[in-house]
Parts: sequence; C-alpha cells; structure tokens
Amino acid sequence: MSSDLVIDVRNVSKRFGGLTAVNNCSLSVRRGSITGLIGPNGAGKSTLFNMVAGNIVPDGGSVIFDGVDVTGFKPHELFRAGMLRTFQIAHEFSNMTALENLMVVPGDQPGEYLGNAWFRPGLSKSRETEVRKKALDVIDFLKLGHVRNELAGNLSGGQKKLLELGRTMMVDAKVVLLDEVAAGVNKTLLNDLAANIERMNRELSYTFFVIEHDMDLIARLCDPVIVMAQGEKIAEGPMAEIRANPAIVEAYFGTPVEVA
Amino acid sequence: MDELIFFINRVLISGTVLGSIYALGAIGVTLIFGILRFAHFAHGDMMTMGAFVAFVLAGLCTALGIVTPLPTGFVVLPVAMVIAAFLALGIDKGFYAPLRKRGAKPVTMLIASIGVTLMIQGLIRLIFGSGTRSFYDTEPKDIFRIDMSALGGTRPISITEPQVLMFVVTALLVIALHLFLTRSRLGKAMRAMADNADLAQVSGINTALVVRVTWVIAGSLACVAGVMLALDVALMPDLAFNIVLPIFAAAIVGGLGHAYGAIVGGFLIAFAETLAVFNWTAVLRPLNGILPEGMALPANLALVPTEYKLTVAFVILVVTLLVRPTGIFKGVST
Amino acid sequence: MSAAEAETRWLDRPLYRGIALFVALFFLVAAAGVSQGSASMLLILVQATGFALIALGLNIQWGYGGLFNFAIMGFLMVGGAAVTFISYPVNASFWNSDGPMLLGRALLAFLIGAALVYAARQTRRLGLRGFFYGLVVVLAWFIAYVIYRSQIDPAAAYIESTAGFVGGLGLNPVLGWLFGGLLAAAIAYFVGRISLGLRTDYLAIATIGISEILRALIKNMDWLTRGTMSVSPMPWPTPLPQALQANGVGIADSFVQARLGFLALAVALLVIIFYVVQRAYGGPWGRMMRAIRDNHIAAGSMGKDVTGRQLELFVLGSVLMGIGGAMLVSFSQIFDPSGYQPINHTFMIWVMVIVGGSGNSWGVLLGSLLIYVVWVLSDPAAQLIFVNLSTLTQHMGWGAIPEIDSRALQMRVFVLGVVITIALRFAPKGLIPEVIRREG
Amino acid sequence: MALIELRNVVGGYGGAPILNGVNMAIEQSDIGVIVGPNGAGKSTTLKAIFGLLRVTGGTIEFGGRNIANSLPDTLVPMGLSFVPQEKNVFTTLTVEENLEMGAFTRRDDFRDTMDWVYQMFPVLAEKRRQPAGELSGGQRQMVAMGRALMSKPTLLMLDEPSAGLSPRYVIEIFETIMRVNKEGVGILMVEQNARQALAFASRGFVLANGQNRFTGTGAELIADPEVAKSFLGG
Amino acid sequence: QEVKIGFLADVTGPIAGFAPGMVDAGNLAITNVNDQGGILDGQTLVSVLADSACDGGAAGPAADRLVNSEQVVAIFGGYCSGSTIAGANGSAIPGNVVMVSPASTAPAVAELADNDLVFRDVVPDSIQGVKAAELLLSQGTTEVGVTYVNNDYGSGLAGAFVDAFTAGGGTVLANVAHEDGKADYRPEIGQVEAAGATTLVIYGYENAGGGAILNQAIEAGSFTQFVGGDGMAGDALLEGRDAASLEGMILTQAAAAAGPSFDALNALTSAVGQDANGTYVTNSYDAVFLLALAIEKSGSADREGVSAALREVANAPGETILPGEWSKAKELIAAGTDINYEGASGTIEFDDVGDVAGAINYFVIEGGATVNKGLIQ
Ligand SMILES: Nc1ncnc2c1ncn2[C@@H]1O[C@H](COP(=O)(O)OP(=O)(O)OP(=O)(O)O)[C@@H](O)[C@H]1O
Ligand SMILES: Nc1ncnc2c1ncn2[C@@H]1O[C@H](COP(=O)(O)OP(=O)(O)OP(=O)(O)O)[C@@H](O)[C@H]1O
Ligand SMILES: [Mg+2]
Ligand SMILES: [Mg+2]
Repeated sequence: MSSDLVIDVRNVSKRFGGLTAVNNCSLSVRRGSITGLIGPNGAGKSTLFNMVAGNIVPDGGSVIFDGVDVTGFKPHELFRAGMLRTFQIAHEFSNMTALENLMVVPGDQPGEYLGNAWFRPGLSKSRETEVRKKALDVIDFLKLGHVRNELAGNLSGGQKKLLELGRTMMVDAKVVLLDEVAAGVNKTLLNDLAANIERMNRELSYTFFVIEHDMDLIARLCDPVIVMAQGEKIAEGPMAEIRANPAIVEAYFGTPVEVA
Repeated sequence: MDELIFFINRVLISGTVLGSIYALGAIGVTLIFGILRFAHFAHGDMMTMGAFVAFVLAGLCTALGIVTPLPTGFVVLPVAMVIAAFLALGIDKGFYAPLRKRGAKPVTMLIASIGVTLMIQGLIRLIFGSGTRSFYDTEPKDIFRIDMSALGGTRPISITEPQVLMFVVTALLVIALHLFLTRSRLGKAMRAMADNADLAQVSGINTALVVRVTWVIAGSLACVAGVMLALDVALMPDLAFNIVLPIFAAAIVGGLGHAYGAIVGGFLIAFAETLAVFNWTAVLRPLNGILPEGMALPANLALVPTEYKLTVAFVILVVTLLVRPTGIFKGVST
Repeated sequence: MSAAEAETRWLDRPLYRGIALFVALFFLVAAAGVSQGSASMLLILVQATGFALIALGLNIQWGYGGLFNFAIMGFLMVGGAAVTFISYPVNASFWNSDGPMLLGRALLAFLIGAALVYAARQTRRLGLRGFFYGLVVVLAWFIAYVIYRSQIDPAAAYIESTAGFVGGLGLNPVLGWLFGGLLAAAIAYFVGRISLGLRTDYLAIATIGISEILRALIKNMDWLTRGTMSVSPMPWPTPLPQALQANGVGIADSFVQARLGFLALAVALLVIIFYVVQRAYGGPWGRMMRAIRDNHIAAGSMGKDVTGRQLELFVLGSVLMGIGGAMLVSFSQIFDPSGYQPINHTFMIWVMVIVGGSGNSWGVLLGSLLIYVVWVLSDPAAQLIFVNLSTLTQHMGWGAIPEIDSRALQMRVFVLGVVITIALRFAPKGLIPEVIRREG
Repeated sequence: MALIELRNVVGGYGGAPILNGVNMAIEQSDIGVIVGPNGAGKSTTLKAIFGLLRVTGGTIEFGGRNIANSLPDTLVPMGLSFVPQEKNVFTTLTVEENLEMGAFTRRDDFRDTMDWVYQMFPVLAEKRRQPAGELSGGQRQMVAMGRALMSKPTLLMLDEPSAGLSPRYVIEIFETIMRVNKEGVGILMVEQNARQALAFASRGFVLANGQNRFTGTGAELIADPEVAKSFLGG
Repeated sequence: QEVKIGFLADVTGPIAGFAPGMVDAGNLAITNVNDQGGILDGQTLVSVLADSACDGGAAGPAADRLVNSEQVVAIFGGYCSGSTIAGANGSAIPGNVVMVSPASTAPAVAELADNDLVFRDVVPDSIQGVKAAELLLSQGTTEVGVTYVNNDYGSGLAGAFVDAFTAGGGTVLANVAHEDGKADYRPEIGQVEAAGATTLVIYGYENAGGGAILNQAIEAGSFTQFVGGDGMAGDALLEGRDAASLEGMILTQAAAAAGPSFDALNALTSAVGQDANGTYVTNSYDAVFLLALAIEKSGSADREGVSAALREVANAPGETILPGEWSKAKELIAAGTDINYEGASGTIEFDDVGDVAGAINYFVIEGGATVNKGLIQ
C-alpha cells in the first residue's frame, strides 16, 4: 500500500519441530531508513531475516517487498528485485579467493550465460573488467588487500564477516539486510564501516535493516529500532525510548559489568 | 489360514531375513559415515571377506574333527569377528589413514574405498576362486517346519536354523550396540566425534582411538552380516558386493549416521522389495468365493514383475528422500 | 632450499605437472602401441576417447557443480539405446505390421496419463491441501500407470511376437550420437527436477536408484531394445575394415585405417567439446558455478538461480554422457543391455575423474585416458604377474595356484585397485588438481 | 614462574607464517585478553598453543615444559582447555554428555567437578538431559565453557566467548569468566568486545600482523590513546 | 615354434562363477594335443587368454588383442553372447579369424554376417526348451511354474520352453525372471508358489541364482518336482544338498553327456581333478579340440582355410575321433583320411550358419545320484 514501506512483514510464523521461532510477527521497514532489530538470543531475528530474504518459506503470513507480495519467492528472485542480505554465520565461497568472492556477486553478468560465453566474448570481457575494478576497490576499503588472493575459507573469522559485508558494496541494492555484521569485527574498522553504511544510506539512498547486539552501533546508526522476543515484536521506537523501557532493559541489556 | 501362513512364510520371514542382513550391513556403513564422514563402498566386500574368514575357520574345525551342535560357521563366528576386525584396522591403516592425514575430501575417500573393493575382490578370487561354496557341505541345514494343522492350516510355517540364529544375533547386536553407544565412555566419544570431530579433538578425546574402535565395530559387524548371509544362501566371492547398493540405500533412507535409522532403513527396503513382487492373489484367493462370476482374481496380482524388484526398492528410496531429504532420522551429510 | 624441495615446487606447478604427466601418459600409450601393435592401440584410443567424453560430462556435474551423480550408467545406456534406434537398419516387418499403430495408441495412453497427473497436481490451485491432495495425486499416478500399462503391454507382446523389436531408422550414426545426447538431456532434465534438491550423499544414492530403474527398463523393454538379446551389428559412421578390405586394402592395414578414421571423428568431437567447455568455465560462468558449488545458500542470496544452474550443469554433463555412451556402442557395434554394470560404467568414471583431478578438465582427460589404458593393460599385466607367481609358488614347493589362468585374470581388478589407491595416496586431490584462480 | 609463557612463537598453516614472534606470559591468577585487528593472528595464537597448527619457531612453556606441537589429547590432561569460537558444543549429545566429554581424559571420579559446574551454571543443571542443540546461544556458550572446565584445567582459553551474544549474556559470560578465574583457573581469551574485556583483564596483549604491539594490564591498554584509537575504536 | 589359439573368456563379470572351469577345459584340450605330438610339424599349441568381462565394450579390446597383437590362428570364445558378437564384429570377422563359442546361445549369434567364421558347439536355447516341454508333457505334467535368469540364456530357454509347453496343451502358471547375485529369492519363489505350481522349472545357473533358488525352494517345501536345464546340471548340484529333497529332479542337457565320447572326456578330466559335468565344460573342451583339429587339417598356422577345415573335421562322414584322441586324428589327417570328431557335448555337425543341431538327453536324480535316461524322443 503505502509505498513508504519497502519491507512489510505481515503475521509471519515459523515453526521448527515443536519450537515456534517466529510467532505471528508483523513489522515493517521504511524506505530510506536504517532500521535496527534487536532482541535476546533465540528471539527469532535471523529466522525473520531468512523469511524476508526467501531462504525459508514462512508457515503462515506474507512478506511484501516494495509493494509486491514476495512470500515464497526464491532468494535469487529477491536479489534481482533489489534485496541483498548478509549471513550471521559467514557464508563465504570457501574455495574461491577473496577477490573472486566479490566478483561473483554482481547480477546480470553477461558472461554467466553460456550463449554469451561462447558467442559474444567481447561483451563478457568488458563487463568483467568493470567488475574486477569494483571488487578491488571494495577489497581495499575493507583492508583485505593483502589477502585478496587467499582462499576465503582460510580467512579469519572477522575477515569472513568483512567479506560478507563487502558483498553489499558490490551491487546497487534497494534494501540491505545485515545480520550481525559487527560480531567479531575489530572496533576501529567497525567505525569506518558504520560511516560507510551511513554514507550509502545518505548518498545512494540504500535502506538498511540491521540485526545487531552491539548497542553502540545500533545507537549510532539506527532509527527506529525494533525489539523482538520469543518470536514476536514487542517494541519499536528510537533507541533512547527503548533504553528507557525497564522491561526490555531487564530482559535484554542486563546490568553493566562490575570490574572485579 | 493357508493364505496367512503363506503370507508369513513369503513376506514376514523372508522380509525379516533380508531386512536383518541389510540392517547389519547398513549399521556398519552408517557408523563409518557418521564418524569418518565418507561412504565406505568396500563394506560389502568386508562382509564377504568376513564370511570367507569364517569359512576357513569352519574348514579347520572340520579338519580337526570338531563337531558342534550349531552350524560350525556360526560357532567360529566370534573368532572370525576378531580376525575381521584386525583386517578392517589394517585396511584403514594402509589405505584410509594416510588419506585422512592429508585432509582428503570425502569423495576421495569414497573412490579409495572403491580401490579397496577391487583389491579385496581380486584377492578373494585369487585365493578361493570364483565358484560358489557352502557352509553346509559337511552337515545338513536344519529346517524347522512348524505344523499349523492345529489352527486349520495345511502347510507348515518353515524357517531354517540359520534364519533363527540370524534373528537372534541381529537383535542381540542391536541391543549391545545401543548400550555401548549410550552408556560407555567410548561409545559416547564415538557419538561426540560423529557430531563434531574438531571439538572432540579439542576436548582431548583420543580421536585415533575412536577411529580404531569404529573400524573394529564395523569390521566385526560386517563379518557377522557376511557369515549370516552366507549361512542363509551360499558363499561366493560376490556375495555381498551385489547387495551393497541396497545396503547403502538402507543406510541413507534411515538417515546417515544413525544406527537405528540403518535398522529401520534395512527393514523398509527389504519389505519394499518383498512386498512389491508379492502376488496378492495368494492371500486374496478366498475372495474368489465371494466375488461374482466372471470377476475372479487374475492369477498374478503383483505390483510389478520380478525383473523390477530392485527398482521398487529404489523407487521407495527416491520417494522417501523427496519427502525427507536426509532420511527418516535426519541424517548427517558431508 | 634444498634441491629436492625445489623439484617438488616445480612439479607442483599445475602446468609443468600436467605436461610431465601427459608426456608420461604418451609414453605409456606408445609402449602399449609397441607391445600390442598399432591396430590394438588405436582401438584402445578410440574407446578411451569415448570414456574421456563421459568423464568430462561427470566433471561438469561434479567438478563444476558438486553434483553427486551416480546415474552415469543409466545415461550411457540411454545413449546406447538412442544410437541403436537411429542407426540400426530399418526393420520392415515391424513397420509393415500393426506395431506402429499399437505404439501410437500406447503413446496416446501415455499422454492421457500424463495429462491426468498434471491435472491432479493442479488441484492444489483449487485449494486442495495435505492428505487429500496427496491422495488425489497418488490416485492419478495409479490410474495413469494402469491406463498406460493396458496399452503398452499388448503392444509390446505383439511386437515381440511378430517383429522381434522395432529396429532402427537406418540413419547416420553421428545423428544417433547427437540423439543420444538429446535423449540423455531430456531424461536428465526430469531426473534433475526431481532429485537435485537432495544433498550430496543422498543425491548419490537417489541417482544410483534412478540408474538402476533406467537399466531395468531398458533391459526389459524387449520390444524397443531387444533386451537381453542384444542388437548388432551397429554401423560405423566411417568405413569398416571389411569395407576397406573390399577395396583391396590388406587385412592388417584395414584395421589401422578404419580405426584411424573413427578415431579422427571421435577426437574431433572431443576437441570441440573440450574447447567449448573450457572456454565457458574459464569465465564468469565457471566462477558462478564454483560459487554455487561452494555455498549454494549464499549463491542464491547473491542472485544466482541455484536450481536452474544446477539443472543446467546436470543436463549439460548428461549430454556428454549420452554422446559418449552412444559413441562406444557404435564403435563396439553391439548394444547389450546386460553388459552394463555400475562398477564398470559408473564407479569407474568416478575413479577417472577423481584420480585425474576433479574440476580440472585437463586432469580429467588425463585420468580417463590413464585409467582406461591401465584397465585394458591390466589384462595381460595381471596374467604376467600372477602366472609367474604361480610358477614361483610351484618352485617353492607350495604347488601351483589352482585355475591360475582365470584367477590371474580375476586379479585385473586388483591391479586397478592398486593403481587407484596409489594414485590417490600420492595425489589426494587428483593428478592435476583444480587450479585456484588467483588474479589481479 | 608463569603458568604459560610464549617466547617468539612463529607458526602458520603451511604457507607463509602467520605468527611472527608472539610473546606472552600468564599467571594462574591472571585473566589475559588478546585484542587486535581482524586477521592479526589472535585465533591462530590460541590454536598454536593448543597444538592445532605447526609451530616452527620459539617456545611455548606450560608448567615449565615446552609444549609446542603437542596434541590436544596430551595437553588436556596437563591442564589446558580450549573453547573454540563456533561449533563449540556437541549438538546431538545431552548437556550432561557434553560435560562428560570434557572429562574424557580423566580417569578419576569427576562427579564433584560436574557438581561444581552445575553450581556455577544452575540453568545447565535444569537442562542436563536436553540435547545441547536445543539451547539458546548463551546457554550453549555456558555448556561449552562447562565442558572445558570438566578437565579441571589450570588454564582456560576462550576464542571470542561473547561474540553474537546479546548484551545481557555478554555480561553474564564475563561475570562467569571472572568467577572461574577466582576458583583458580588462569584465563587467556581473545575478544573483539575489547573495551569491556580489557576492563577486567589483568593482562592485555595487542596483536597485529602476528606480533605483539602492546602489552600491559587491561587498564593500561585502555588508557593508552594510541591503542584506543587504532585498536579499540577510539 | 608356437601356434596360438586365443581364449576370449568372460572370466570377470557376471559369469565369473563358471568361466574358470571352461578355461581349464580348453587348456586341457591343448595339453592333450601337446602331449600327443603337438600340432602341425610338432609345434606347440598355446592358449592366449583375454578377458571380455561379459560386456561388449570390454570384449572389443580383448578380442582385438588376440587378433591383432597376439596374432592367434583361431579363437575359442566368447562365452557371453554379447562378448562373442562384439569380438566377432570388431576384430575376428575383419581379421578373418574363426571363432568357436562354447556357450553363446543367443539367436543373434546366428545372424552375424560372419563370412562363415563364427561357430558354436552349444545347442541353441530353442531346441533344449522345446525338448524339455515335450518331455514334461509326455510324463503327464500339465502345470508348471518357471523361473529363469534374466539374460540371453535364461530368457531364450524359458521362452522356447513356455511356447512349446503351452502349444502342447500345458499351462504355465507363472513365468518369473530372476537376476543373478541377489541375497534372497523367496519373493520370486513365492510368486510361483502363489500361482499354485508344484513343479518348478529353473533355467538359471547352479552356482549363481539358480542354485540359490533351488535351495530356497527346497526350504519352502511346497514343490514336489524340480526341472532344470544344462545350467543347473553338474556334480555340484548334489554337493551340499540333501539328495532326498531333490529326488526325481529332471535335468536336460545336450547329448551326449554319456556314451563313449563323454566317458573319454570324463577320464581325461578326472585325471587332472576337473569336473566334466561343470557348466559348459564339455562344450569348451570340444571347441578347442575341434579348433586344433581344424588347424591340423588346414595344414598351416594360417587363418585362411581354418573355417572350411573345421567343417570337415567336425561333420560326418569320416573316421570317428573321440576327445583326447589327438595322435590318432593326426595320423589320419596326415594320411588324408576324413575324420569326424564326436564331441563330449554331443554330436557336432555344424550347419550353414555354424550352429549345431544336437539332440537332448535327460537325467533324473534317483537315490542320490544322477541317472542318465538317454535321449528325449
Ligand atoms: N534450522 C533450524 N532448525 C531448528 N531450530 C532452529 C533453526 N533455526 C533456528 N532455530 C531455532 O529458532 C529459534 C530462533 O532462532 P534465530 O536464529 O532466529 O534467533 P536469533 O534471534 O537470530 O538469535 P541470535 O541473536 O542468537 O542470532 C532458536 O531457538 C533456534 O534454536
Ligand atoms: N586454515 C588457514 N589456512 C591458511 N591461512 C589461514 C587459515 N586460518 C587463518 N589463516 C590466516 O591467518 C591469519 C590470521 O588468522 P586468525 O584467525 O588468527 O585471525 P584473528 O586475529 O583471529 O582475526 P579475527 O579477529 O578476524 O578472528 C589471517 O590472515 C588468515 O587469512
Ligand atoms: Mg541470529
Ligand atoms: Mg579469530
């Protein structure tokens, strides 16, 4: 309806065996926003992402993307429609180099079709040059230059996360879903990343939907923030408002660490 | 009544015999897969090898003039199992361990096990020739015919001695294995390693020991399966190689890595094979009395011709996998 | 760095290693040629070329796509049946009988059945769900099966009793090869649609099942394939030795010339296919396929149509298997469904690919030639080794090994097994492993 | 004498070395925290200690013995324990079986150790018969730590124990670590939640390019502006 | 100086179980020849073995090695029909080499465009099946169940039997195929039982599926009468089986598996510990001995002329030669006398396409022994 909402999740549910991971959950993401999604471990955040991005088909309810009901769409169809996601547990292409991991991302590469590969090599080649240049830029930005020829499977945990993030920079997407990209990433580098996310949001008008346990990052980037618990949305609002909610603080934030 | 007896003889007993064989083979396959993460193609030939070991031992016994109440091939089974376990350990040390050390992929291990299969087959034929042999050359096979006339049947239920032994042995082994895996420290370590080998190593579990135990169990189980099969049918060099595909099917239908899955899968495949070609007319014949004239049952009401027997097992397999992509018990995968 | 280390480094470079191994293979083949004569060597080469085609097909599926296809034997049989149908001489007694008409009716029944199943599946659109949907579909399958059987069984019986089997079309065998590829593609498409969702080992056993089903069908559809009775002689696309002899060529030369002709055709086909495949794999297409192989979930989320692409690979690979299977049947001039065994026609191809180096076409080429040559040479080799062994045991006073001639031959598989395990032990990733593309 | 001492450790995965001379020393009373940029070699350092990769140079002394290149099944009985970052529980085994696996190398009666672990993590006692795969992220982390403690280690190594945990669990985990430390177990851990971790660390190590860049107490490192800017995100 | 005969043998693969006996029988014939003065001018006759694996694809290289590398004068084999056909088409026919198959029973072998090069001394399936049907009908059996091994041998034999049996007024209650090498044949037996048959006709191999079926059928206890073809015959049939349960079993086999020829061979095989009753052992011996005679007759170790000579030494008229009578035959040939080899597997008279007609004997198991009942009339 309102073209204001780029993602509109309506009453989706997902059960795994006896466990209800997402329970009749509705939430939406405004176009152009950086929306945060927080909640305790096992709240169903990643499961929700999986349903939005087409990796899991919901048991019930629907997902509207950009005004179209995309429930049951395949991930690659959603990618083509402009949705891009990262994975909480890095899903790198482990037997390909870091550089190739990025080069493979852009859609519509003519060389990916046999007909072009055989009969129109020129077309493939010129596009290939562009893609490589872009990938090299991203690699440098992520400070992975020295490992660009290393197999992605051999990268460190954090480097894989960076690669995961790098993919989002390889294409122009309407919406980017980030699932805990900060976990395991060095804080100094994270500052640069956050700045880049803000820039992409501002200058390229990307919409971001961010799952994160790093409250500093959420506070810095996101407005609004949605809180999930036990498969349901329990609150939504600016970070300050969320922090002011004692129930959420108790259940989610706990109390600060006392130095022994 | 005769119809029921026929059903028992032809479906229940036959399916159980075949199911026991498949299950015994599939447990070994599934254990090796769970812990070493590769499809051990040579398992069938390890079964055959075990049977030949028992055959040699039985021959020795006969030569020494030892007479046993049970079939000699069965009596020597414990010794044969020990020997088979050592052979399995040797095969691992010679062929799989070096590959494992170099981090070979599962498919490489699979292909290596094909190499091992070929070698075992060659050696068995070199030593024993390619003809058929029988454990019952010197003693007759006991056949029990349970008279059913008391219940109004004209035919007996018939079952042979090795079949009875097979049921007993299968049941005992399954229980023993269950207790071992759930109660003993080493059994739990085996499950832990099947679950997460890296973490098992980090926990200080002696992974080499676990691997050895796996081979010992798999090798001796293969020996039991081979001997039981040979007692029931006959002993030949391609004894188990011919049924290695259904055995794998059983392990997979059950869900790789699950001992109980292997048992369920074994019986499922066996009964599928048996029932698919079962001629239903045999049990439905009494209906001929009720059915109107001209609507007599056709002479053959089997689902498919016997040429397609194995096909049915595989159709069941494919359909099961389409419904449950990692088998009935949610198996592991490489 | 010691000299030994430098040497291993040098050999570890895929290019040098590949060249060295191909040179070694060349010498092996040349040695075979010297010892066996050029006619035999050419025969071995033709068959090896056929196997190379098939192995390339598997490499596309496994090496590029990570698809655990164990249905190779099925596709080879399909190719063989196809070339039989296309190139075997026309069987007039079939075409002049009622057979074609009966078959037409069976085809109609098949189409009706297919329509029925299709319709049943559409009930989902009408809102039918769960148990009842399942019931309707199963029922439709059952009725379709009965309808089809009711037509095909009498047709088959009629054809078998009047004409034997349908015979062929008498066309050029090369057309038959292409038809073999096409038919394999069609079957692969359906097989792939059904089963590609399964994970590795589960896919493997499912495809084994499918290939056994294909074998059972082809072996028992006597009206179409003559079943266990086998069909021969299949014509060659190039002149047979007999034809050359009729033109005055001597017997020995006729073998060499005829086989050279066939070899030229086969190698030409192999070169074209090899080039075409390499070209696609070297570019973005190959990169995409490797990405899907490495992590299909991520690839899907990166916009790659995983199922579609896997199906593409599966079909493409199967085409090569169909062509290769057809070529081998043409060459040996006989289609004998009983001759197909999983160990020789599925697992052996796997051995070729894995020993050669999956993912690397050159490696697979090497592997298939090597394994095939070893397999053929294992016959005399096993006899040489074990007959001598028997003589030795005799001299040692242990007596000869009984039935030594046959038992020595049984050791062929042993020789092959030793070669496989040794090769893997020293090159677990294959003789010429896949090259990691480091660039920029 | 230090509980564990790394001197100029060099090692890698077969190619170029990843560690180019790492030095660190931990007492039994210490909580040591390793921080640094991604790919610096932090995880590699822990793996090197635990014998999971080849050490080609330097020494690793534990309890006075050089343990470089010893395998885990010899290190665990010596008192070393390791919690990897991911996949650190046996998902198909019950909680109790997970703990038993931690005690695999022990021949003595380990029931009191198990009680001690249950005391420390009361939730686990409740879920002792449940497969570990059904637990939430935080609970799994506790199982993992409990498993590692079952061998009664003198040194517990943890790789990013707080990664992916919600803030509440981060606090819980850190508190647990402190508690464990008070029971007399030396701690060496890698953390990207660096500020929080360094806050209670008695030893801090900043690693970059496989070498030590800074070493000090946790408080010293936090206070160092250079460290804060380059490694702790300002 | 050596004269080579190629053995195109399916030593590996599906018939590995009985191929060795056939190879040994062939080698026995060669030994007999060499022991009695050798071939031609005292040259040694040698065999060259090649494995055709019962697969057309594998038979190609094997046959070619014999024809083009080893330069054999003639070929004994192949055993499986597929191997024979592939070997003939690929190498033997273009190479002008005579082949004598001891076991390929498929009709397709007769249809080869073979320049009169491909022979077989095994009776085609059709005759044996028809004779067996006539025998059973004449004994008053009108209802039978049949199971056959699903290959060219089994299906050909069963097909001929069923056609003849039905044509003669009998009823085939069940006709069930079986595959060799299975662990369990009870379902197949069950199908026959279910149809109500008490006579079971088994067309398979004793040392493969056929034997297993026989065992399990005995265990089932619902058959009163067994019938088998030549694949079931042999001493092994009674070994390890309770003879009482086989009492009355009928076996058919090409004549003369008795009489002077068979006795002559039996004496030869017993001397070296072989079994003359093994599957196709007689045919194999005959084939090799005939080839040797033909080479001797043609007068040179040349491929040309072997085919014509083969007919002359095999077919009547002529002085009778029994298995093993090499020196006698050699003298007669040298003297220019026409000879006629009487095979242990039967009277070998090659017809136009190189087949033998052959009469069929039958045997009955009586009191724990196989009793020859002579020709089926
Ligand atoms: N594939 C699956 N099979 C079974 N259970 C699952 C599966 N995926 C998730 N779950 C369960 O569903 C629940 C929600 O999981 P989810 O990953 O969505 O949580 P989350 O909110 O992302 O938590 P975290 O912050 O720890 O990542 C958890 O209890 C989890 O164990
Ligand atoms: N198995 C491996 N093979 C080859 N190189 C590896 C392997 N594992 C890690 N590396 C390399 O070693 C370097 C250090 O990795 P390590 O995992 O120790 O980093 P880290 O400091 O733990 O980083 P992070 O904070 O991202 O986890 C990285 O550059 C990585 O590419
Ligand atoms: Mg999550
Ligand atoms: Mg790390």
